[in-house]
Amino acid sequence: MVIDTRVNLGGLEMSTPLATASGTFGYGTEYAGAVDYSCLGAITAKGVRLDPWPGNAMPRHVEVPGGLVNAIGLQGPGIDAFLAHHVDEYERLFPGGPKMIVNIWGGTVEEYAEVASRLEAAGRKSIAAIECNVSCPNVKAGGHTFGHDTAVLGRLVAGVRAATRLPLIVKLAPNVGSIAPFAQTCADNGADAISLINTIPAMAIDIEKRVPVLANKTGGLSGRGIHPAAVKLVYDAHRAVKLPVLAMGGVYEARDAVEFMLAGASAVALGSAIFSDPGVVRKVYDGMLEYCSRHGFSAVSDLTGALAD
Amino acid sequence: MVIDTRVNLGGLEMSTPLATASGTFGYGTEYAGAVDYSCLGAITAKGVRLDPWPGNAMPRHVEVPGGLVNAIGLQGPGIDAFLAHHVDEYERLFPGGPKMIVNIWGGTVEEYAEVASRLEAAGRKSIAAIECNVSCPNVKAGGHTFGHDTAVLGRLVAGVRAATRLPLIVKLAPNVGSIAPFAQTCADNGADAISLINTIPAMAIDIEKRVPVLANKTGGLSGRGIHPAAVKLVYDAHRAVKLPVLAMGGVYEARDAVEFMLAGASAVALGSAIFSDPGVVRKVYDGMLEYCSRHGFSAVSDLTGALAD
Amino acid sequence: MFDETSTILAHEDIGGGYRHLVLRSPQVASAVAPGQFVHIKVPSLEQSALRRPFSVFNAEDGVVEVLYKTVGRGTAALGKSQVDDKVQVLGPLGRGFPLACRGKALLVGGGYGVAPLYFLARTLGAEKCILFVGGRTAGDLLALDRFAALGVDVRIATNDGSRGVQGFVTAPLDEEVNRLRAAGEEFEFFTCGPDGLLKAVADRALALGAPGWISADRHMICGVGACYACIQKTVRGNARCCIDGPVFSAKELVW
Amino acid sequence: MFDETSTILAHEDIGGGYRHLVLRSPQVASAVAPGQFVHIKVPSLEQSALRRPFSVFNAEDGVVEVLYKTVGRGTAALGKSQVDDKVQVLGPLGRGFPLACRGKALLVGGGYGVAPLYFLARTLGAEKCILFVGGRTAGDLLALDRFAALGVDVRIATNDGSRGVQGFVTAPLDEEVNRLRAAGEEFEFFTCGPDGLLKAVADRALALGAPGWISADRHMICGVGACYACIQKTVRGNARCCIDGPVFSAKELVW
Ligand SMILES: Cc1cc2nc3c(=O)[nH]c(=O)nc-3n(C[C@H](O)[C@H](O)[C@H](O)COP(=O)(O)OP(=O)(O)OC[C@H]3O[C@@H](n4cnc5c(N)ncnc54)[C@H](O)[C@@H]3O)c2cc1C
Ligand SMILES: Cc1cc2nc3c(=O)[nH]c(=O)nc-3n(C[C@H](O)[C@H](O)[C@H](O)COP(=O)(O)OP(=O)(O)OC[C@H]3O[C@@H](n4cnc5c(N)ncnc54)[C@H](O)[C@@H]3O)c2cc1C
Ligand SMILES: Cc1cc2nc3c(=O)[nH]c(=O)nc-3n(C[C@H](O)[C@H](O)[C@H](O)COP(=O)(O)O)c2cc1C
Ligand SMILES: Cc1cc2nc3c(=O)[nH]c(=O)nc-3n(C[C@H](O)[C@H](O)[C@H](O)COP(=O)(O)O)c2cc1C
Ligand code: FES
Ligand code: FES
Repeated sequence: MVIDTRVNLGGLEMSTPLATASGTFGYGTEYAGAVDYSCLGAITAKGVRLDPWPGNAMPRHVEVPGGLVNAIGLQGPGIDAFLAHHVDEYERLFPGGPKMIVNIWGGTVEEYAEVASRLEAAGRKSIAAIECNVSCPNVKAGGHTFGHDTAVLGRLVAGVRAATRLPLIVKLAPNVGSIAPFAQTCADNGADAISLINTIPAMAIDIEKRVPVLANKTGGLSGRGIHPAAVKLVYDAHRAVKLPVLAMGGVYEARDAVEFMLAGASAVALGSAIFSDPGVVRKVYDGMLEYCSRHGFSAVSDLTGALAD
Repeated sequence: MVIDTRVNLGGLEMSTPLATASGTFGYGTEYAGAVDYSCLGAITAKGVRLDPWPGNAMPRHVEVPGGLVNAIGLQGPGIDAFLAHHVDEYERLFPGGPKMIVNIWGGTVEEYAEVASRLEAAGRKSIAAIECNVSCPNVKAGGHTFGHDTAVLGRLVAGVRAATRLPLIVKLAPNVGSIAPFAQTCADNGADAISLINTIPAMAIDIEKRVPVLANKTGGLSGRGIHPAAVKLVYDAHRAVKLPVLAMGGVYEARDAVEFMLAGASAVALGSAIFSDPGVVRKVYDGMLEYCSRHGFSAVSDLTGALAD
Repeated sequence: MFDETSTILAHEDIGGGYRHLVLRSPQVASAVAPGQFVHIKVPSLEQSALRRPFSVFNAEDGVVEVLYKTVGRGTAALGKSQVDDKVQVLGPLGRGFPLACRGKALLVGGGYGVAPLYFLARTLGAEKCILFVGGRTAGDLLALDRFAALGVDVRIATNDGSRGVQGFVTAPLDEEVNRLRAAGEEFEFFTCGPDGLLKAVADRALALGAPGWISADRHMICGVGACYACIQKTVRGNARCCIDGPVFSAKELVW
Repeated sequence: MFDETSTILAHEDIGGGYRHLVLRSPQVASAVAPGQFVHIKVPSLEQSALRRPFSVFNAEDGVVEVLYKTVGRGTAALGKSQVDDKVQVLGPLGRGFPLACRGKALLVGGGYGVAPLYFLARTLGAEKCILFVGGRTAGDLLALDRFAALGVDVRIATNDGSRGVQGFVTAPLDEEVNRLRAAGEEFEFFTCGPDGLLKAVADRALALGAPGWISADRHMICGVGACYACIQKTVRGNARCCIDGPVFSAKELVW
């Protein structure tokens, strides 16, 4: 059986259901040689903002059972250098390669909107969608509050929507009592899709030195251990709104990706797993196809929400 | 060095800083023989409500990387049978044993208050504190909403407070944008302590059968993997309010318990780790004492919030 | 109940996907009764992994034996443990079989379900017992040599007829029941195995008014009655398989 | 860059808490240059564990060698891997040492810091190099036999005087620098080791106006430049140790 691997994520046409998660895959070029790009329908660039941003002090991460806690703090070169340098290099290395989702952030609605409109105005071939990060736990002045107040979120989504016609994905915070109102706010304000989940706020303490391990004190938990929490949020979001969901959080095996699809995701992003094993991209892709043929799905997109009851 | 192991958790005098987490230690007697009770300052009974409650259908749990997802659904015999049968047996088996914290829940403020006042009225020697569960993700009609709305939470805490003079601990939900307002609400309404964290809402899907694994569809994630998220919440709560914190979530080693204390906990509860290894109680206790002597702490209670900066 | 640090004395692949695990566990061995189980911490699984429950196949002279089938990641990982490795064994756990029996003890087992029946037969006395054992094929029949050495009368049925009569184990069972009833002899049922088999035996016990002792498998977390994960419905409501069972009377069970 | 499934050819405890790991990794071996590193997936750690970065000690004939110290759970777990086990090796990674040197190459190493310096010496040619190596005690000095076999002039200092001169390695280094300057000879510094040593060498390079090549260790996640975890401050801002380094010019570094 030939399986149709194409999925449509709110207008973003992906050749496969797999993407990479923002911040775990640089600007798309760094893993050349180790990751099989033919399995990816999209890559997501690291968070981009208007101006250059230094990120947090070191240490920026710590390994924990089941994953890692990071507080990179969104270091980035700003939109101009991103377009001039990183997008150029990506298009040079992967001329017909996976589409690029650009993850954006800022301190104000205006900043977000400005980045979005500059991305569209740039008219770059690879740039196919915008992911609006309203949920990074590592930047105090940044997106954090946007993700926890539906009124503020609504204004942000509407503002960015007005600034671009590119498919607009909103990346929501996982630490909410119920995801439904946030998903609904995205739908109501013109988002094309939502992505879930960002890292879960977390912390590690060096008990010998009696200080937080991270210079930023707290960070975000990603990796294997967060997967069951992510599945729940994707499931809830899928049932709450019609928007397609890009699911991420602790995908290490094909079964994790299939689980996300069945819970309601339209596409799945790999993040921390790539750090441990760049080969995971190929393995997850192959395993998803194997699952589809074994269960008689002729299109991967048919997995979305396909629970038996 | 002789280390003073006593801690005071909002009026609950514990002979050691260790407790067991509600729902993981039955009614305190089940692990007799396998757990070293002399290391425990308190045990927490499984959730008690006014009337008997059947809990959820099977399956009620699933193992996941880093822990488990459960949806037991608070099966219990109701307050009368609890007092007549379970408390009796506990006092018979452990006459001078660890104090009992009774975890309570209900559908209304009145139900919570009624359970609390009946517990106090019973005048049982072992019953030393009440833990008000406002955050169980597994009962729809139950405490869930109490934990996500500060106004509702305030009324609940005030209502239970009026019903009992026993030390009142409020167990908060982990899936909130910021724990501070919830902790503050507890303080403002007369709680003596807070406990953190309850399980994180989660889900697992059986991809072969294409159904949620749990009969309840979703459940709560506990175990090793949630520890870094719990440390962050304890740290935030400790800095937000003066109330002492009973910390729990993924303690498997002494270092995890010390981490909680340094983050601001006054006492630490062991939960899922006991399932894998009942000996963990002794190991964590010994390890904490070893840590105290190595770092020159003559009282375990001095660890609370003792970060270097 | 002990959480005993036990040493593996032998650990053999006995074919058909089964392994025979022999542990030096003097405390558990001296306290355990037939039908009870142990909760084993699989050494090579990650620290947070749950334990795995297994019936005690035999306990004698400080030694506990288990027969288990490799079905998933826990049993696969357990299979890699070697002689002299240490294993934490929590037990004895649960309510086992009654140790007295009026008349004949009809033991009915399938797969690893014969494990507790062997220990039971040894305790009741071989002469009181008849073992009815079924499987898809001859390879599924476990520990027949051990039952034979005990002197237990064994009746076999396999689906493919490769050993014993062809068909289900209920055929030779019904035959024996009819013989006993015709002879006016008393009997009780003791069974462990797949749910279908348990139900078939329970139905017969109820229909015939004979005592039926059913050992049920339920997924467990704690194994000691503390978590309420392992629910078996009974006429008295939700019971815990790990402490109210695993052996239930056919009369109590709600299917 | 390859993520090569490599086979362990040898894996020996060489004393002092160090191990010598020899891997068949033909792709990495043929592409790697001195000062570059590999990112190793430790086989027995859980699936989600991060990789561990190690400098390449030598690469020849399809074989990659690593010298590592057991310091935590990853290196402890790696130490349990045996000959013929498979290991995923991601590499070659990072920017290594420049492969040309005006005048003498003064290699300054401490601990496992000598590892990349050996590969460098082999590449630059032994006659161009002097190795200055320090340690607390004689047991901390690694791979001296290998340097000797190459024909490298080796100057040793130990804190306890158990081998070479007593004191810090900067003493024989400064002596040689003075000699070279007096003779009007050119030289460059190449160093890898603890931060204190790197700083001492960088200070000398800057003070003397000589090129200084400093290999810095920073904790890493990805090892390929994708995550921005491994920051080294430089005059141009935050650089990534894994791809902008690990070798930096003394002039770029901000301490
Ligand atoms: C009282 C009792 C006695 C048992 N006695 C035996 C025995 O003597 N020999 C034997 O081979 N097996 C026995 N079992 C079943 C045995 O516990 C499971 O086969 C084993 O737990 C499977 O673990 P796994 O990791 O390989 O399977 P997985 O399917 O990977 O396990 C996933 C989870 O499900 C649980 N699980 C899976 N299957 C079962 C099952 N059938 N029963 C209970 N839990 C299960 C596991 O414990 C684990 O928590 C018994 C079960 C119970 C409850
Ligand atoms: C470019 C580079 C080259 C290196 N070359 C060598 C070498 O040739 N020989 C050698 O013995 N060691 C080398 N190291 C250090 C080596 O990576 C660490 O000793 C190792 O990662 C420790 O892992 P662990 O799990 O045993 O320690 P743990 O302390 O348990 O590790 C916890 C985490 O911290 C990281 N970590 C701990 N120490 C270091 C360190 N010094 N540098 C970077 N990350 C660290 C680990 O990778 C892991 O993610 C090098 C490091 C870098 C960055
Ligand atoms: C090192 C690191 C950096 C990240 N940076 C970003 C970021 O810039 N923007 C963003 O929206 N998410 C960021 N994330 C979150 C991931 O995109 C993803 O949502 C999260 O890691 C969960 O997926 P995982 O468990 O597969 O890693 C980052 C995660 C990690 C581990
Ligand atoms: C099987 C199970 C049952 C639980 N039942 C309750 C309960 O009745 N009331 C409650 O407040 N918390 C309950 N919890 C949550 C625990 O008390 C604890 O908050 C949580 O498991 C985190 O700690 P841990 O990771 O150490 O297990 C339960 C947890 C588990 C695993
Ligand atoms: S397994 Fe915990 S009550 Fe039975
Ligand atoms: S380790 Fe990821 S950028 Fe260097």
